[in-house]
Amino acid sequence: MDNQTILELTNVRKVFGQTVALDSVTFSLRRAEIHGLLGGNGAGKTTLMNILYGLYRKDEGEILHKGKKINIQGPKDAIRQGIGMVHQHFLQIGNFTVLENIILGTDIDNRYTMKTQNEEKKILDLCQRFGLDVDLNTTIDTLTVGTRQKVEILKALYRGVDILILDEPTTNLTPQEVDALFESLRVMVNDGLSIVFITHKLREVLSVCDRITVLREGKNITTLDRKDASEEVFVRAMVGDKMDIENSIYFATDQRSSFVNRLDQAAAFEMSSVSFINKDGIPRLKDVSLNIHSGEIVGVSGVAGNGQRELAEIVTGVIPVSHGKILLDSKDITHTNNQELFKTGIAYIPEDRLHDGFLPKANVAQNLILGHHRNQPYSDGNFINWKTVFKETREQIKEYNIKTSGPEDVGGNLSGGNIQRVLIARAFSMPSQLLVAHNPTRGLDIPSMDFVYQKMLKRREEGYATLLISEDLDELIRICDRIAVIYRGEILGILPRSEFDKYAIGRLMSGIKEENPATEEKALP
Amino acid sequence: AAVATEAPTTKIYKLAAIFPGVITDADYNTLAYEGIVALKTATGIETAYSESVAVPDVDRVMREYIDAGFNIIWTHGGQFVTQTADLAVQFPDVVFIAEGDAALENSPANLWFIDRNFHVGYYGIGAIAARTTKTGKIGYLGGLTLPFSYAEAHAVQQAVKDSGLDVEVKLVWAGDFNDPTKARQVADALIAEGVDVIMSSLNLGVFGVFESVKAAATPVLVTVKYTDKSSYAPDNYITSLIYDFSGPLTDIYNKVVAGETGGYYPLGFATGVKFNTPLMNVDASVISQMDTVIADLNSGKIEVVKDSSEIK
Amino acid sequence: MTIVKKALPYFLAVVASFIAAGIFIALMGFDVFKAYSTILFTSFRTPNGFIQTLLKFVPLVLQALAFTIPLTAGKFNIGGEGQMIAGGIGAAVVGILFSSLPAYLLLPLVILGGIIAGAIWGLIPAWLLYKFNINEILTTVLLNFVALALIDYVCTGALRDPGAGHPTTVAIGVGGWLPLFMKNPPFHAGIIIAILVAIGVYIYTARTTGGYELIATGANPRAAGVFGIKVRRMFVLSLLLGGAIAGLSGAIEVAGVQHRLIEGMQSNYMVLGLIIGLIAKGDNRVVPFVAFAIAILEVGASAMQRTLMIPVEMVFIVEALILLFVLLSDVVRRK
Amino acid sequence: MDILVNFLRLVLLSMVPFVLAGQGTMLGGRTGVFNVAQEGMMLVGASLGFLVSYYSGSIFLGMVAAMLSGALFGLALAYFTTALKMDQFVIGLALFFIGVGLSTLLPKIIIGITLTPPLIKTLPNLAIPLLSSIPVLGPILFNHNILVYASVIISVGLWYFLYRTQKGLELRSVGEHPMTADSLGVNTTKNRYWSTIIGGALIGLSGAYLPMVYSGTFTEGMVMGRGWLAIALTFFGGWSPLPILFGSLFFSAVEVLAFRVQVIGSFLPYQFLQMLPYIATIIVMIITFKRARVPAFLGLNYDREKRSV
Ligand SMILES: Nc1ncnc2c1ncn2[C@@H]1O[C@H](COP(=O)(O)OP(=O)(O)OP(=O)(O)O)[C@@H](O)[C@H]1O
Ligand SMILES: Nc1ncnc2c1ncn2[C@@H]1O[C@H](COP(=O)(O)OP(=O)(O)OP(=O)(O)O)[C@@H](O)[C@H]1O
Ligand SMILES: [Mg+2]
Ligand SMILES: [Mg+2]
Repeated sequence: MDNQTILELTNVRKVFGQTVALDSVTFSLRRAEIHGLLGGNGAGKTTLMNILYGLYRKDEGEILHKGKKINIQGPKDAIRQGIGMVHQHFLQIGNFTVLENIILGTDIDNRYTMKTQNEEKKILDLCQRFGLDVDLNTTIDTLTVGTRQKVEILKALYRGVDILILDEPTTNLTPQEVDALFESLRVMVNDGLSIVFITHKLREVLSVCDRITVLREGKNITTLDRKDASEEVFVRAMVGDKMDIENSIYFATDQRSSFVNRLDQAAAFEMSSVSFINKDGIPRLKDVSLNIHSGEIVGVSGVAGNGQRELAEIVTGVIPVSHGKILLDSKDITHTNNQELFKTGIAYIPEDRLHDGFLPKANVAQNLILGHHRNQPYSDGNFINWKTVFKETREQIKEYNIKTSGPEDVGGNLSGGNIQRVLIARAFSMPSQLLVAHNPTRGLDIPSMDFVYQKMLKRREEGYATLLISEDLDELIRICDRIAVIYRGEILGILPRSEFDKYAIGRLMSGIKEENPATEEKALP
Repeated sequence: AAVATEAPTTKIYKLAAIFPGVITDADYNTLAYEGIVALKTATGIETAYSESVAVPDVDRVMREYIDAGFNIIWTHGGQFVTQTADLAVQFPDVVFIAEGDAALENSPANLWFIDRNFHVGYYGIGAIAARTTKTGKIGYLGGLTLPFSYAEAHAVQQAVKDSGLDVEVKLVWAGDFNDPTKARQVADALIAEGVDVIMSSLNLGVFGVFESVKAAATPVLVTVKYTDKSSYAPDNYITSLIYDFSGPLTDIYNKVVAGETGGYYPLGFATGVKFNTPLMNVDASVISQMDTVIADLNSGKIEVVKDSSEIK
Repeated sequence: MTIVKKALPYFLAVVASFIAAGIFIALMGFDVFKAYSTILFTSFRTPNGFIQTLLKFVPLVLQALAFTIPLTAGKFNIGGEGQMIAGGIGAAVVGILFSSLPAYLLLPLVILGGIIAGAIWGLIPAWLLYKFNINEILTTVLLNFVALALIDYVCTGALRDPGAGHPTTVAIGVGGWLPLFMKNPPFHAGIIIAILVAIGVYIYTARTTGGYELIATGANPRAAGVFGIKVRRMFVLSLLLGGAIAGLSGAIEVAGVQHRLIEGMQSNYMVLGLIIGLIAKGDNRVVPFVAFAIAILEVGASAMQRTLMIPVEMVFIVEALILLFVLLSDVVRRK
Repeated sequence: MDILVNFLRLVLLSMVPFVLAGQGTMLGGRTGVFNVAQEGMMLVGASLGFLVSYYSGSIFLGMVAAMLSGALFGLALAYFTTALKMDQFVIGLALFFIGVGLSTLLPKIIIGITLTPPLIKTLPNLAIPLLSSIPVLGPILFNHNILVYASVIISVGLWYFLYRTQKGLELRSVGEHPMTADSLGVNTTKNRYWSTIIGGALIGLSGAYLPMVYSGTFTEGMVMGRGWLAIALTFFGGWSPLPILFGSLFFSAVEVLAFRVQVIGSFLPYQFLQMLPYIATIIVMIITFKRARVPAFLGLNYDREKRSV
């Protein structure tokens, strides 16, 4: 151990029932470094950090803080040791204010009156120092995902941590927000903080981390300095030999030419001048027109919260259209309810998988037929044919590589990534004229993402339409025919594949319409 | 051995009693419990009882007793009448005792029907209240609008009329015989309306009435039912209509042993009902007038009309 | 083998609870073995005991289903009592008003009257939930009290039995009486209805698309709604069905047992129904079996009070202990 | 005027058990523990409170005993649901049964069967010097038994505690999202225990109010569904101290009014007057429905190493 090391975990082991989540894992963190923790779904990253943070109890192993053995029984102990954690799923109280969320659990100066001006001042200072700005008196529920991310980081900083764990902090962020986050992280490190940064995304790790540890299936594979390693090394370490990197879409460098233009095909889906005004009278979609041709994948790009969710829900009939017209296969579906739509040809992967897409209290089979439960062959409309459903479920568990004990397993037992696989299996298992996929690969590791891309391209080959709404621009560029950019509920532009350009799209995403493309381009670094 | 003990002529009787509430209620159920204890000491009969039997269970409990060899079944409460009579038809060898407020139409030959005749007692209560009130307002506080309750109220009205005094009778219902909280709330409302004598016809609810009269700013008197409750509110208590079941029960038992397995047994001031005497907190003149009233009731000079029609 | 494995902890739990309650009973100076043999065997020693257990089973299983069906959709129906009373009122009113009708008309009408009245009593909270999003626990509890006042009104109003010293209506027409399998003890056909309902509920929830939608709604209403299920309608439907079944239990009590409306006929069936539903973990398939076990217990425990003079309150305590230990067995199994 | 004074006095007198039991239910619920044993706990509070008052001759000791019994039930509820993670609803019902049984068993064992069960002196009115002599307001507000004052003070105190102190914020967080609270070092277990125990004590005390104010003695099953009603009124009050106070006040006002109307005489059968408070509560709920809120984690158990989806 060198004198720079402030924290060390040695030979940590953790078993959940049958699964060995961590098997003799060792991890060390130096002062003022950003340490990347890389690994596929279920590699044990979260488990390892939860142990450090006191949320899980380790079965074996030791934790050394500045060379001294420490005993962490719960988060309280971890906080006392200066450890803070930003969790993979936000841990925030929806109906509390930002301020209350941040100060919760800390000692307040005026604890019997709750006059919190001292605390507010401290937080505002932090906001300024690290370039995170939020309004302290708004309720969490009303915030965007990006802002909630900031609140999560502020919570840790407020506690004066010198070790900060970030568990997949970028999955919910747009490119701009990721950049801003990375900037903040750099400021923190310069302040002397040490950061553990968990992610699936190689590029992020390579751009921001000083050292990187790779976990696979509960074991550590390697720890390397960034400068000592290439992308290739990490890919191998992460995925093992299971993945065919040569033929993957994720790592494909240039496939653009192989795409055949589909604009000559009939439009499978037409949306003209559609608007949506929400319950509070606020317009969330304005005059949106969008066509998708048979065999086409149309992407929708935008900063989170610009109407993507409403767009997805309008198309799938979850919320009613305020104005405009929608045709599916030349049939007017403007006012068709979602029950009918699911019956007649729409499939949907919602963004918020736990809340909008999954039945944790129902079993895997019941989850797989949700929305298609009135369709053949699952049902004759009145009775469900469970024999068929179970047979299909078993096949899909195999095909989609869902880790579960079987069709009767309770949904709540599945891991996040496996829940996502269930949603994907559900969407692809039934033939559909239009698939609406909203952030379908969020939280998936690279092999799983690749699998989803293969599936989408297969649809494309078969001539079905797909609407892919994603905040991951790389993903859209990888597999879309066209990309529409949405900004404050309006489509600012639709680019064909030949004109895909990260910066051009980025500009549209921030609301700048391209008027003088040439000069703008030069202005960029 | 079984044959040897079986006396050839006298049948061995075993009595089982079924109570709607617990025997510790110091009220209707305690009376019954004391009744069987008295019967047991007097006659040596084997007895058993079940407490808190709900309406849906009474048929089953009676049958279980019959299965177990009991041959006098007494159900203590008006809610059990029809089921008891129904069962009596099915078990002609068992004697049943039921209680109610109006004679049954086709009473089986093996059923003793105790008619509680509450209205007779309430004529007396009404007579006392009418002679006692200073405000000219007396209140009848019942539990539910049952036929016997209306009969009691009519009897009170008759007594007031017979007394020739200008007294207004207020009629209110607590909605439950056993809820002291509600009873107190209704009694409070009565007192607020100027009533100074409350004639309660409740079971456990009566304790709420006591607390209400004790807390009242003006003097309010109260009459109650079933047992001697004078100790609860000695300064407000006039009397209680005491119902004693040990007398009637022993009577009926003796008749059964004598071979009379069924019949009609009315309660009255001569059988099982009496005032808790001496009357408290009333003028001596009231006491002496009441002696004549009771004598007239017993002699038949005053006939209390049993009118259970609704009072609006 | 697996069934034995699954049932073993429950069996041990019951044994443990009996031991615990037994200590209590012994401390109070009663004969524990006699007490338990009474509890366990009353239902099986005599035909009467068995039939009484079956009769008890009828309202218990119906009340439990009235709770578990809304529970499937994630709603808590604490209004089984009020719905049962409403059902009793509906059945009695029909049975009295049309008392001269022949059985083939009157009996179905009486049963239907109970079902509809119970359904209405379930529909009110359902509608308040649908329209105003008012918590169903609040409304179902309050409506129980309203029903209690209403039964008083009906039993002491125009339909009252003038001879009864208790809130009771006159008898319904003989045509409205449930047929008897046996006269002595009167073993009415309600058991058939209860079993049919239990099977029907099972088929509905486990086999039909509608039942699936109910389950999906209970599992995650938001997701169910996104995927085309009319969630709030499922809430309404589930409470409506629960109310109808509770109403049916009231109708059976009127048509099968009392032949009239009697206040108090609702007994403590609702609470027992809740307990049965919860022991069965809301699983409609398991409900009838648990209901039968509780019926044995109820019949046996009341016999225990009768034969051994063990205070009736002990019955409550024994039942609570069994419940606790059955749940504890889950905890032990989890470990 | 007199009539109004009298009416309002009676309303304050009547609201107390609902306020106390409602606040007790709310307090536990605010950490996610949904108590449904009120009916049984109130009965035990009534029974034990009465017995102890009687034998010790001190009504104060009776109140303490009632609170202890409620606290003990609260402890049991917390233990089974927090330590053993058993279903809250089932445990609540089991405790309810035990309470119902014990409440009648205790007097039976201790007192036995008597024709005249013992009576305690009910709570005296404590006129607050000066304040009670204010015309109109004095008799309405300042001449009551101690529990009337206590119920108001407890309600306001709970409001202050929950919304104006650090511990209150922590307590509320446990009922909204225990994992968040836990991850920030808030002791979820401790909060659940304390809130349920103190809530239980309040519920026990609310039961004791009945013999100590209304009847002077314990009668079988005297709570008569008021425990269930308290749960409904807690929902009515949106699981918040002050709305629960006002909700109970409103309910009692309608109840007292209905009794009053009955005495004066009305065209409505009295049963319909008796339904009035319940129906009025539902109607008010319809009018104010948007504000009613339930703690997000109400009725659910929290297990750190288990993901709660
Ligand atoms: N509440 C639970 N009860 C039982 N098992 C659980 C529970 N939660 C998680 N598991 C087990 O843990 C596994 C996944 O946990 P977790 O969500 O941490 O996985 P993960 O590695 O993050 O996977 P992913 O990347 O797919 O999200 C599941 O496969 C399941 O077997
Ligand atoms: N709460 C839990 N209960 C049971 N098993 C768990 C639990 N959490 C994690 N596991 C197990 O531990 C393994 C590692 O999970 P962990 O969440 O640490 O993975 P991860 O590397 O964070 O994956 P991801 O990238 O999906 O977040 C899982 O595959 C699972 O088997
Ligand atoms: Mg993770
Ligand atoms: Mg995960």
